[in-house]
Amino acid sequence: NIFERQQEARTTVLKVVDIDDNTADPAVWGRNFPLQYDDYLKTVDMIQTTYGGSEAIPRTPTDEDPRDLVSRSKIERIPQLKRLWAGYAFSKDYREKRGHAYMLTDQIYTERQKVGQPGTCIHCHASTYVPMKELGEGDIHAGFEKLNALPYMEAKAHVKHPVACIDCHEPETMALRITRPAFMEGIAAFKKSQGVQDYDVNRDATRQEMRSFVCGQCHVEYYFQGDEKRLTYPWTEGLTVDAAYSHFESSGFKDWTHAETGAPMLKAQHPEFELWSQGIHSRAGVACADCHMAYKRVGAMKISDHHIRSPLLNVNAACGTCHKTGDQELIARTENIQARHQKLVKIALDAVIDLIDDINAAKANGVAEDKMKAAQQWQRKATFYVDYVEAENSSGFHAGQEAARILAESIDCSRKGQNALRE
Amino acid sequence: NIFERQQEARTTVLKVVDIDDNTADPAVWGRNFPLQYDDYLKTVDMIQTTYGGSEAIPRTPTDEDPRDLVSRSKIERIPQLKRLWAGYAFSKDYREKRGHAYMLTDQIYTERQKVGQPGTCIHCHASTYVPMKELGEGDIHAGFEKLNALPYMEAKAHVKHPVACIDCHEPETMALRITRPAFMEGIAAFKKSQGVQDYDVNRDATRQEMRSFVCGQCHVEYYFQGDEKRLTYPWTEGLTVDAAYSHFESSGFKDWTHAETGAPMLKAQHPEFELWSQGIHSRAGVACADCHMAYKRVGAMKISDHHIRSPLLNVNAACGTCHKTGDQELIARTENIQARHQKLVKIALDAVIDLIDDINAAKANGVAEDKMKAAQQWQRKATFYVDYVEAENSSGFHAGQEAARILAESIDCSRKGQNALRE
Amino acid sequence: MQMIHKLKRETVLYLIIAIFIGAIVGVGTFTFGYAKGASYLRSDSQSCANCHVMQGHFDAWVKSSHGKFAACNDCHSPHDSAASAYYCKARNGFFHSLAFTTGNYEENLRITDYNRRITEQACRNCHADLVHQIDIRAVGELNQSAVENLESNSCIRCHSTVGHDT
Ligand code: HEC
Ligand code: HEC
Ligand code: HEC
Ligand code: HEC
Ligand code: HEC
Ligand code: HEC
Ligand code: HEC
Ligand code: HEC
Ligand code: HEC
Ligand code: HEC
Ligand code: HEC
Ligand code: HEC
Ligand code: HEC
Ligand code: HEC
Ligand SMILES: [Ca+2]
Ligand SMILES: [Ca+2]
Repeated sequence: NIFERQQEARTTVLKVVDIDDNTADPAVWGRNFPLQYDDYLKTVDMIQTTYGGSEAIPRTPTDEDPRDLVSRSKIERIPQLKRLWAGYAFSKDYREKRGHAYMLTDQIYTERQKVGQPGTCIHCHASTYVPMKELGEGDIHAGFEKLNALPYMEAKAHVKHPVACIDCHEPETMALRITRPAFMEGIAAFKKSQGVQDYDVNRDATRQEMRSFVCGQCHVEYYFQGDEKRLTYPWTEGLTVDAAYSHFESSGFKDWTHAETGAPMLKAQHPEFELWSQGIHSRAGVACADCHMAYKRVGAMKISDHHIRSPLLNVNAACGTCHKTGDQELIARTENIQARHQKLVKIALDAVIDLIDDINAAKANGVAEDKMKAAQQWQRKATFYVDYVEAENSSGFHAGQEAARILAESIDCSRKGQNALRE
Repeated sequence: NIFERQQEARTTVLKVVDIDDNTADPAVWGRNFPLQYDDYLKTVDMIQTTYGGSEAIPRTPTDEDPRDLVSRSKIERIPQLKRLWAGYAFSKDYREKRGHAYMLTDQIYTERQKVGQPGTCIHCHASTYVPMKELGEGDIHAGFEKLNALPYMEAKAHVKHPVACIDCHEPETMALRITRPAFMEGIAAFKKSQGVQDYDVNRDATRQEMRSFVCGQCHVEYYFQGDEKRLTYPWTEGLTVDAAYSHFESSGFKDWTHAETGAPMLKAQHPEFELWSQGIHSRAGVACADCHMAYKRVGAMKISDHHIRSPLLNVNAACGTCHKTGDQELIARTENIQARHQKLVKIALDAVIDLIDDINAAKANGVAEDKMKAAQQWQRKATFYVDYVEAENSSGFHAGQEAARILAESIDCSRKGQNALRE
Repeated sequence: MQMIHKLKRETVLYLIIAIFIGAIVGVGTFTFGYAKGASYLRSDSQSCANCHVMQGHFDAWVKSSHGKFAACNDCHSPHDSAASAYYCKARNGFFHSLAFTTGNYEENLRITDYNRRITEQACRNCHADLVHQIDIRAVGELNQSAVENLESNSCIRCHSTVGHDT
């Protein structure tokens, strides 16, 4: 009925409960915003797309790991990765990511926990805003430090929910806000590299920027700096892979030592925010939320779809506002980019493996120290570059040309490394 | 009735002169179509864009070469090219392309003529439709064979104009048509590889396809096949660089022998049509003419701009109907793609040079025959791949990700070649 | 979309009824369709916006370059004969009402091939004089029918936003 629908559109938000800056439980927020909450709960769904999404793999729960569904193992599907990361926890267990609903459980039960992780990990895997506030007695930065310093298994006792409403929203106005200290610092460091001093993201960011920044709190490359294992985003020189690599070079940081070759290694993790920032959509002002939380119609109302997922499961709404071609064609265009990308990733991975083999052989046969050092350095760089786009979850879509460029440089490094041993 | 109206409107073209299938002179056509002719004449303009267009370099005319303006030398600007092509005429003289008005003169006076070129060259550098018809006594295919068989300097006596109206238009209806035998054969071979038998381009192509095919008559990679030096487009397996390379491999064709290394080489020339065919614009149905001959309004008439040139000199009309962002931003987006591309081209060129150096050193120091063969084969492939995108004139714009992918593979080949010598 | 096609095959009867109802509504809008003046444009187009689904298009149309010159139906209904105009209105009226009532349509609407063809011709209805030179064909198309020829040079390909940039 047309009249009813129109009425519905005008109805303002019905305040059922009071929500304040300490209300962590999303179910409570959900009473005021049932539509968003309903969608939020749907992130438990597991649906595979050609190159993304996730597939539910049944497993028998054990005492140690009670999960009855997990996502596919990436190290089994891409065997090169095990050797890429030899000696690092990632070579033991690395799976497809899946919906936000799983973030806490998946982190608790990954076999990567066996090596003993710091509380820092929790920054991106739970609703930490209230816990940080509590631990820091009102100061989230102080709370952040305290959480970091705890061993993971202790830290996790302080959190309850996966990322929740309060981590992205200011409860009074529902405005977006940044709650993650590591992002506040990272983005300020980046802005400084661009000549902007004293950048305060919650004061200075535009609304459209916020629609990506809230995601950039977690979907970024990170590392644990110094002995206190401080969570840091390597953005002091920019948001490109080159800037990140250069950042690590200048402090000589390493994540681990390669078990086969002895090279000082770097691990790249999910730089969606950074790769997106180099692509045409970012340049055109298209935010993460535009595609991953597309507006949807509920009755006569337009809301942001809080079922955050692959846009390819929701093409009409996610892409259709801007692209008038049919849904099938849009998927085909995307997969065209992704297929070309994945073919190149394979070439780059094979190149690193060749380098590892050659270093092993050179070790066995004896080789001059400086040649070995040079080859290890190339391995470090080649691995970081290919990992950067492999760990990125859009299969190249977020910035096709840039991703191919990064792979080209990775290949160059691997092959130069092989040559370095022989010169 | 709309069709009637169209006919009615059409008669408003004032037929000043009769044009038939033997009217080669564009000035005659220009009397019926003065607007198109005026623009056609403007292809003498030389204007530089950041990565394209052309710059007028004054020179003192000599008896041998009467040109008082030439375009910039590319082999001086990109010194790697001379060694890439050592022993081939391109290493003597290779310039920026410029407007259609110059196509005949530039071909006559290039120093590449000093090695003695076949009449085949003329296929793409002059209005050959009427000359072919005359030589073939009505049959352009027979005329094509005859023209090819002549030495260039004799062949050129048969032609008068740069590409002219009759080369793209059917005089009765002004419909687009294909007049170049090499394209007819090439596109039929390509369609066959896609499962389409007996493709006759002038019968089967849609109008929108024709708006690219007329350009694809010349803006393509080509070679001279067999002893009769038959002009051929290497499309039997597809339009990608891989398909072209594979085509050459299966017949063992070579353009020349590398003067430094002795490798059997391939030269790639201006594959605009092929690279475009791998890009997003082609996928979205955007034709060459859409960007390079954008519609313009002149008085009460809307016509195709026959001043064919870099669209970046005409962004508003060339891009603006589809992309509503401002002109400056469109140029910036394009240059962003081009800058990233050119940086990668340099890396790929340097890699080939490293390989050439290594082969030279190995020659000097002695190396096993099979290693040398392998390295030369890598040089052949690496050079063809990097040349393919370097010779392509859009600096990567026509298909950014694909161009970067090709460069990545070129780098891989160069570095593998170096390794091959040392294994 | 898929649903519509299924319906098209299965429920011819509904369609006949719809043509009848639609024609009554349609005659009204169409008869006035050749009147001039901005006020007419507004009210005529306003009737499309009776459905809130069309509100966005209406708002965008008001701001568009054509807001002052062309009403919805100048672009979205055929100009060649009254019969086909009635058919169009009935057809669209039926399917849009059905979709609206069931709520079974996609977030971002897509013009159907049937309606795209109508709109393509509508452009020429007003701009034929301007574009007659560019409406030539490729050699291979010379023998095809007039309608196909027109579609081979699609105006909407470049000017998809003239009516409303939604
Ligand atoms: C223009 C649309 C668009 C924008 C903007 C965008 N993405 Fe994506 N994203 C995609 C597409 C398409 C995929 C590929 C999904 C697939 O393969 O199923 C993807 C994949 C992903 C994935 C993996 C999803 C999966 O299910 O496999 C993540 C995580 C992601 N994007 C995060 C982000 C973040 C964070 C931002 C902003 C910094 C962002 N995206 C911006 C379109 C977009
Ligand atoms: C607090 C950290 C955090 C924030 C903030 C966050 N994400 Fe995530 N996101 C994660 C984690 C962790 C996972 C993986 C969960 C797992 O695999 O168990 C994930 C998974 C995803 C996936 C994969 C879903 C699937 O079905 O495969 C997408 C897409 C995604 N996030 C997009 C976004 C977008 C868009 C935003 C911002 C609107 C965002 N994320 C904000 C941490 C976060
Ligand atoms: C800067 C934010 C951030 C930090 C810090 C972080 N994660 Fe994640 N994590 C993510 C995001 C985003 C995803 C989803 C994207 C992906 O899987 O690539 C994810 C996915 C995961 C997954 C599921 C996929 C997989 O890798 O198997 C596990 C398990 C995981 N993280 C464990 C950890 C552990 C253990 C730590 C600490 C050592 C940690 N995370 C620290 C952001 C983070
Ligand atoms: C990962 C980040 C994230 C989380 C978690 C999140 N939201 Fe949102 N939410 C957004 C973004 C992004 C927008 C769009 C805001 C904008 O456009 O300014 C939004 C918008 C909204 C709006 C405004 C209306 C709309 O739909 O656009 C409401 C209400 C809302 N969210 C409620 C909630 C509730 C309730 C929860 C918890 C169940 C929640 N959100 C969790 C990111 C999040
Ligand atoms: C808010 C607007 C917006 C949304 C939403 C959006 N796009 Fe785009 N897209 C653009 C713009 C702007 C461009 C750049 C070209 C242009 O100016 O039209 C672009 C370019 C592209 C390209 C060509 C660039 C390339 O990487 O090859 C593809 C493919 C594409 N989009 C697919 C998608 C898909 C798939 C989605 C949904 C997952 C999507 N877009 C969502 C605005 C959008
Ligand atoms: C979407 C628009 C678009 C399409 C379609 C397109 N081009 Fe281009 N083309 C460009 C742009 C942009 C450049 C870069 C010009 C520059 O750098 O100044 C370019 C460059 C060129 C150049 C070099 C021009 C110069 O002045 O440097 C040639 C030759 C060319 N294109 C031919 C073609 C051919 C042949 C086709 C079809 C097979 C085609 N283009 C399709 C946009 C397009
Ligand atoms: C008969 C062969 C032939 C055809 C057909 C042809 N070209 Fe060319 N084109 C050339 C040659 C040869 C040159 C270089 C002339 C020179 O440098 O002297 C050239 C140069 C160009 C340039 C560079 C202009 C500049 O100012 O730098 C562009 C752009 C271009 N062509 C686009 C096109 C497009 C678009 C079409 C189809 C509408 C087309 N060409 C059809 C042979 C052709
Ligand atoms: C398949 C078509 C084709 C054939 C055959 C062809 N050309 Fe060209 N030629 C072009 C096009 C297109 C351009 C403009 C694009 C460019 O310069 O990359 C061009 C540009 C040139 C130029 C100006 C730029 C430069 O390279 O210095 C010269 C000189 C030239 N050709 C000479 C020749 C000679 C000599 C031959 C015969 C050996 C020949 N061409 C055969 C299509 C062709
Ligand atoms: C390939 C793209 C393209 C196609 C197809 C196209 N146009 Fe255009 N049109 C343009 C461009 C570009 C301009 C701007 C010309 C200028 O600024 O001089 C334009 C201008 C116009 C104008 C405005 C002229 C003025 O300045 O007042 C009208 C009206 C028009 N087109 C109608 C049409 C119609 C009707 C069709 C279909 C027969 C059509 N166009 C097909 C690109 C296109
Ligand atoms: C390199 C190819 C080429 C050459 C040479 C050429 N044209 Fe065209 N011409 C085109 C293309 C492409 C179109 C667009 C046709 C279409 O859309 O079907 C066109 C369209 C036309 C039209 C139709 C109206 C319009 O402007 O779109 C006329 C008239 C015309 N050309 C006249 C001429 C005349 C006169 C000459 C010689 C002075 C000439 N052409 C040379 C490619 C060419
Ligand atoms: C007839 C329509 C049309 C014309 C003309 C056109 N484009 Fe596009 N362009 C598209 C479409 C369609 C896409 C793919 C994304 C989408 O669907 O919006 C695209 C994508 C792009 C992209 C993103 C893809 C990439 O390669 O990164 C850029 C940049 C772009 N165009 C620039 C230009 C420029 C510059 C011109 C003029 C020289 C131009 N376009 C002319 C339709 C057009
Ligand atoms: C009864 C409510 C209603 C009215 C009144 C209405 N529409 Fe629609 N219209 C819809 C709905 C619902 C859809 C989506 C249909 C779908 O996608 O299945 C739609 C879709 C469309 C489409 C795209 C789909 C297609 O069939 O091509 C066009 C064009 C359109 N409407 C034009 C109009 C015009 C013009 C008018 C006024 C004469 C109008 N509409 C009046 C509800 C309405
Ligand atoms: C009812 C008559 C009518 C119809 C139908 C119509 N137009 Fe127009 N159009 C006009 C008038 C009147 C103007 C403004 C005066 C002028 O420039 O001729 C105009 C202006 C334009 C312009 C220039 C302004 C701009 O937006 O850039 C373009 C382009 C255009 N029309 C294209 C189209 C296309 C494409 C269609 C079909 C989708 C179409 N028109 C349908 C009457 C119409
Ligand atoms: C000047 C011509 C013109 C006018 C006036 C016009 N439209 Fe359209 N309409 C178009 C064109 C062209 C398309 C196809 C757009 C595409 O596919 O990219 C379209 C598509 C649509 C669609 C399908 C969805 C979409 O956005 O593609 C709807 C719904 C629609 N029109 C409704 C309306 C309504 C309602 C009005 C009046 C308020 C109106 N139109 C006025 C030209 C027009
Ligand atoms: Ca890292
Ligand atoms: Ca060649």
